[in-house]
Amino acid sequence: MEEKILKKTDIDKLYDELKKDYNFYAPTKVQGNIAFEKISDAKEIELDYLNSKVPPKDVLFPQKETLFEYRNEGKDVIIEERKDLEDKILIFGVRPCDAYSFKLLNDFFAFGDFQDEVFLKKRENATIIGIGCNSPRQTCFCTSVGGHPFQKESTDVFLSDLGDNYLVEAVSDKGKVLLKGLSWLGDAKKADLEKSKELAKQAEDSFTTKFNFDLVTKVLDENFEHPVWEEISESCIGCSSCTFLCPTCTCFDVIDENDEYNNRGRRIRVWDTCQSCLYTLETSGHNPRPAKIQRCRNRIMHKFSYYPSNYDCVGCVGCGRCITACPVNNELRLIIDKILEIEEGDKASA
Amino acid sequence: MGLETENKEIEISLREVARGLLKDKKVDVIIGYKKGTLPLLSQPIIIDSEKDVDKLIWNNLCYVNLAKYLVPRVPRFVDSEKGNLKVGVVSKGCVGRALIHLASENKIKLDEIKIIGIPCNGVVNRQRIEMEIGEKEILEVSVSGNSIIVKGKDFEKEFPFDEYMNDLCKGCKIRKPPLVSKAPDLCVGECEEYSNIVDEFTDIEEFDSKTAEEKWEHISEALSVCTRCYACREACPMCYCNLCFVDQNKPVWFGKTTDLPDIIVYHLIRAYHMAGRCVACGACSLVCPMGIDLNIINRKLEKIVKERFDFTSGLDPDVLPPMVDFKMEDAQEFMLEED
Amino acid sequence: MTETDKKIEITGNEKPKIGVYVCHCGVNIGGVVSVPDLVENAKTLPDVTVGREYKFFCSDVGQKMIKEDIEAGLVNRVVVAACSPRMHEPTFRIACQEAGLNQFLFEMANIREHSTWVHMKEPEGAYEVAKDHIRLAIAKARNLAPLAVQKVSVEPVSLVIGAGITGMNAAIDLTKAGYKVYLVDRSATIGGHMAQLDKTFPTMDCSSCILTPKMSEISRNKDIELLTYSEVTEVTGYVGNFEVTIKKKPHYIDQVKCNGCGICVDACPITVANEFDLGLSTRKAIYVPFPQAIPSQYTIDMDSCVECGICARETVCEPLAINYDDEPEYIQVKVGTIIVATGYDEYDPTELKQYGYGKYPNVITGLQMERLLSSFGPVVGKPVKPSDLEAPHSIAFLQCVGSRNFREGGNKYCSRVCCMYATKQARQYKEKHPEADIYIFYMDIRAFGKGYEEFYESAARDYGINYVRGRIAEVRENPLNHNIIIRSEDTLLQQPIEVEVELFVLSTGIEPRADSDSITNLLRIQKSADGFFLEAHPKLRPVDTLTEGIFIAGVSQGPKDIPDSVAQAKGAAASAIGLMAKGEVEIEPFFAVIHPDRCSGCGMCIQNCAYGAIEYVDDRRFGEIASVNVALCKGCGACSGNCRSSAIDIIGFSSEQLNSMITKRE
Amino acid sequence: MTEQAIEEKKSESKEWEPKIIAFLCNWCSYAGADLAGVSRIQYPPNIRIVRVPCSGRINAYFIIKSLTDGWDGVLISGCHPGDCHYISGNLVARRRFAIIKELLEFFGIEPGRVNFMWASAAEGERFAVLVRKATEIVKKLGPNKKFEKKW
Repeated sequence: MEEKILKKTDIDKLYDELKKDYNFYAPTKVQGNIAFEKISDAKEIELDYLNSKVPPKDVLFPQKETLFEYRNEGKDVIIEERKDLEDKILIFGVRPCDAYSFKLLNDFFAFGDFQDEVFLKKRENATIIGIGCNSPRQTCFCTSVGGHPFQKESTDVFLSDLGDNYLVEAVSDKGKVLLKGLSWLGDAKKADLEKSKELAKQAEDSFTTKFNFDLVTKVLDENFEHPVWEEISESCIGCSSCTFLCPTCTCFDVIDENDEYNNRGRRIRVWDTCQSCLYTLETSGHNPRPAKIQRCRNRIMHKFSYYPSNYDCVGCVGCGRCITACPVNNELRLIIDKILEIEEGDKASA
Repeated sequence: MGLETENKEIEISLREVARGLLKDKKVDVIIGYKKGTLPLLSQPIIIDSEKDVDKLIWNNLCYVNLAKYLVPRVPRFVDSEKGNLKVGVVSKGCVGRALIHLASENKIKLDEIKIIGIPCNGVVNRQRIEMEIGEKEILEVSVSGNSIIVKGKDFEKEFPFDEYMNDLCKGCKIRKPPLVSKAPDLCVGECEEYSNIVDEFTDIEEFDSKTAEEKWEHISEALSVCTRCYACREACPMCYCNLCFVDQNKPVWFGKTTDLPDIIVYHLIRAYHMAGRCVACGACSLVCPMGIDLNIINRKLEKIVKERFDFTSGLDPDVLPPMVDFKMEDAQEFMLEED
Repeated sequence: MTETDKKIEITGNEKPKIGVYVCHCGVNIGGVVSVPDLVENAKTLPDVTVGREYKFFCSDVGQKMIKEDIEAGLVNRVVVAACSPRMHEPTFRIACQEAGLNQFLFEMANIREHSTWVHMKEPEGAYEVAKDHIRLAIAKARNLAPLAVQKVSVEPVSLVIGAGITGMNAAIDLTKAGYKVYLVDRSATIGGHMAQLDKTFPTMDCSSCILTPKMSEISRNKDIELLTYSEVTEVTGYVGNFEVTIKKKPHYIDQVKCNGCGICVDACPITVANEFDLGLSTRKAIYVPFPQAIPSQYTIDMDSCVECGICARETVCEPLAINYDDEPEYIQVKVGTIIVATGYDEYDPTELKQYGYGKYPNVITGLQMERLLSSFGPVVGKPVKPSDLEAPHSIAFLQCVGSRNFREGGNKYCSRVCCMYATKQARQYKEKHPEADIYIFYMDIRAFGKGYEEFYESAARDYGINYVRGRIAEVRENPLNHNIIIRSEDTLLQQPIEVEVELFVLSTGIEPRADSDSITNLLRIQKSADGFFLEAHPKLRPVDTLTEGIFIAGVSQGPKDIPDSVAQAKGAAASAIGLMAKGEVEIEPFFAVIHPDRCSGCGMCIQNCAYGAIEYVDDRRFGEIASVNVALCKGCGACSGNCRSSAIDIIGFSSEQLNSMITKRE
Repeated sequence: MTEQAIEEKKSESKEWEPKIIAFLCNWCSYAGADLAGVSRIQYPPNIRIVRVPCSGRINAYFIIKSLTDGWDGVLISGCHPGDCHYISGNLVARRRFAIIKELLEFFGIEPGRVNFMWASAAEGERFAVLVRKATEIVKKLGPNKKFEKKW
């Protein structure tokens, strides 16, 4: 059987076994916030969490990442590629929305001719163990963007919290191989599967936020220029918390750091954000998105219009982080409502 | 009197003042707060007609420093024909101070605004409450008597307001916007004339007494989670530079990464830039998505400028801020001298 | 080949080719560190195309080496590692210019003053410092950009502060060359200290006989605007264009109405000590400083006047010239050059209690003796003992009072005039009283001027003046007759000596003006350790200051006698004339510049600028931002030091240049 | 002894010497340093001098950049108050220095890492004395590692 049972008390056993082969990342408390960190003790794992503050995307696409290093030797520059890309990574306890974000990230980093080797290598070597959401938050809306609190896409193994135990399901071939190695796991009973389904149903029904994203995309495509954008961007202070905590935002800046003292340097990338005025500033001094209105619009358009047209899926996983993070409460649900009001207004006038 | 009733009374008189201002065309628009969609938040709102006045609220969740929306002005504050509109700003003490200080930096013209004074009783330290509740969803927050009551799906918790107030509010001496003697028409609502603000810095003195290593450790740990999203900068009414020093590339002064030294340098220099300018609104901490508490740095700045230059920011637009002023007899005990 | 043909076009964008020239400076540098090693090390650094060493790069041959490299296209940035740029920066800049390279593509590494001279005993450390300074200079050189020299016109007017013998001579020389002069003195008359002197050494010509013709020449000279009883209160601007505010203090007497009858002086009931005679005589509250004073104007000394109103009566002052409510007047003038000749104060020996000055009546200072000897002094040239106004039969002089004193209370330097004036005064007295016993107690007799040694020789030989080498051990007063009993050791005879004299003259030295700070603050010039004004270079630029267009002369620069003061006056005048004759002066184009796209208009720089050189402008693209008025900017950088956005920068010390130096730690 | 051991021994016996960057104003302190040179007053070879027009030119960025770039100490010297060639450059600078100094200490940077002093063009001796003192202070603190980036 593909379905297994993991006793909650056996988590440390699982960890001890897997840490031998993997860099084991799990949700853990860092300065009061849940974050995905490489842990050194099973006790650090906090599986009973709502969701992490910073999404687990930073395991594969960290905020600051060295792409390569270089050394000056005489007049030559010697490039040193990264050696740690072959390391096997395990990301444990990822929420379905965040797990799904890895697909979206992959879409981006493998798009067209530009294959981002650093990300793709790491993704290839990463195994993701997802965990279903028994009680989604009021700010969650994954069901509206094609997700589900028990969606297994992009995970290799999927856990359901049944109370004392986890139901463990292998999702991918990678997952199957992993589970095969854990022969000590008990087999799941039918009741366990039923219970899991029950929980999934309960969770799905608990969603309070629902909207039709097809319609959103359509309205956006038709209303690039619309007074509503002014309204939407009005209270935004451009703090970019929404983009920094977003599991699907991929923008980065590339910087060379030179260590003249030691005759070496490195090329690094750090997260960037379209909410910053400088993001689109061109060398000439021209800035195509000089005001908040364009920048706020870009974030919404990118997620709900450009992503669908480029990758054929919504660029949002419905995790609700941007909703809770916005310090001025200019949150996505309100923005979507305002956008949909355009459509209703059009209908009414028609 | 409990906070609840106090806030209600403030709210009623705020609406009354706002209504009057709009009715008498004393202002064109008013920026204030409205109820948020999340239990621990409020939302800035701009209204321009009397009918919207009842959307204005006042409670202990009104964090945002509204001065931010005037530098630069949001589009609704500028009329294509009339130019700059007269803006009424719902102001607690620190918002009023920010507006007045910004006037001294030529970023705001005081005759283009009206300060609607609110006697603020402090805002809730939302990050601290969130952290304390931990991995449970907060669904409802109310302030009653002297406590903050936080409710969720299967829990209810009470926090004493005095303790769970934002740290900067705790010792706040300027709860109402300051009156500016030269601009008597500037303020309506509850404002106050301040002179010779006395402040004690026992909290900072305690930190100051630590060893360099202890301080470094404390600061490093507190800042280590910084993601450099610059939300603190964007929320700060004083951070209006066209080009922040962290974004400069000719020359590149400092690293842009999340390596600890780079993070610390960012916060160190931002603090330096706030000397004599910080109005202690705490917006930087309250907006931090990682919940970093920058208040201690802001308090230190207050202490430095108060003790060295006897300056309190945002009280009088005509008093030169310490960084552009000097006195022959300024203290220089830190200069190296021969033994 | 013409100048334009030779010009090497540098836009600042081409790849830098840096030439590094390390100077041995004889053994000053080469004797401490290995110059060849420094050159080799420099050559390994990026963009360095040429590295050379030479004994003296400042010499013609050295300069030629640099020029040849420039002309051959080998280098487009020059770094000379040698002495302080304050010494030879101009030299090398001109050399670059002559070879066709913009002079601002030059940078100097100071490896002499800042390395080999201060780390002589640690050659290893000195080498490291020199190596680093060269690397830092190369880093800056890489970021240098060609600049155009700014030329400003020079107002053909000069301000001379102080109208003693130095200031007067400078003023006369300036007018001889055709320039207008404002001659300012804070006292009511010109003439300075020299007017108080009787005769001058070694020629024994009478001071007044040589001074008063000069004074009247000044008053007659139409090109000199004489501003006595006036003080300079503010100086702004820069070389060629100083704006000077002068305060004319009130005389309380309408000088137009006053007919100079002098009845008021007789009528005035207030009598005070006469400072011109150093308290040896009295004057009234309404007075003329001395009979030959120029201008001959009456002044009421308001500190002493009680406004009794007697002098204002028509019976006393017929033209009704008295005005107690007289107010100071401020005038503003624009001048191209300034000469400072503010002179000195006599050392006050009161603090040297052991000599009894101020305690025993018959102890006086050298300048007081001068007044006693003066034919228009308080005793018409017949010195007397203050105790009984009788002519003394014996006089002792003590040298080096307040000079050459390394202990507390005194000055370390030699005042350079006391040996000679004591000798002169002794001779003068001896001429009239050949019977008198005269002793001069000295450490060394310094008679270095033309005719001085002969003068001193003759004093001892022909006049029988007793020169006693030795410091005085004890001075006390004979209570019976106020005579002064002096105990000393004659170190030549190696025996103790005790003499009783009737007058004891302390040969007091020269001190900087007690309020000379007001001048340094006003003019932004410096003082040297002794408190006298600092010259730009002790040997080569003795009358220049570090502020271009301002010169110093006379005793304000350091103790000197009349011939030396006059020589300096002429030197300073010639330097000022040199600047004005050209009509324009080149100034370094090191100004503040604004990057308008970075400026957010916070106005901090406007407040920080001491010169009001920054103002708001409404920029079409960037709104209200700061703008620099280059004519007023001095390039100090107080603005840039505060700019959060690095929106304001200083050419020549730009953020990028300084940053590039900071990053070149190793 | 192996060659490596000899090498180690050598480096042990050689005392660590700090490298201090010194920003000197052109009119007073740079001239004062020149005077120290002319007078042959000896001070330890630990400072590297950068000439700036005035202490007012010194932006806090220079100070902190020097620290992040690994200089063991920063020394800043200007004209005495009242003597500034540019009237008030050193006075506006003094306020900036006071604030940056307090903040650096607040952030846990050792108090002696950054030193400020006044020295006039006539004070070659004072310049040397204070450089000696600053060098001693920094030497006692040891290498500046706090801002060192992990590579």
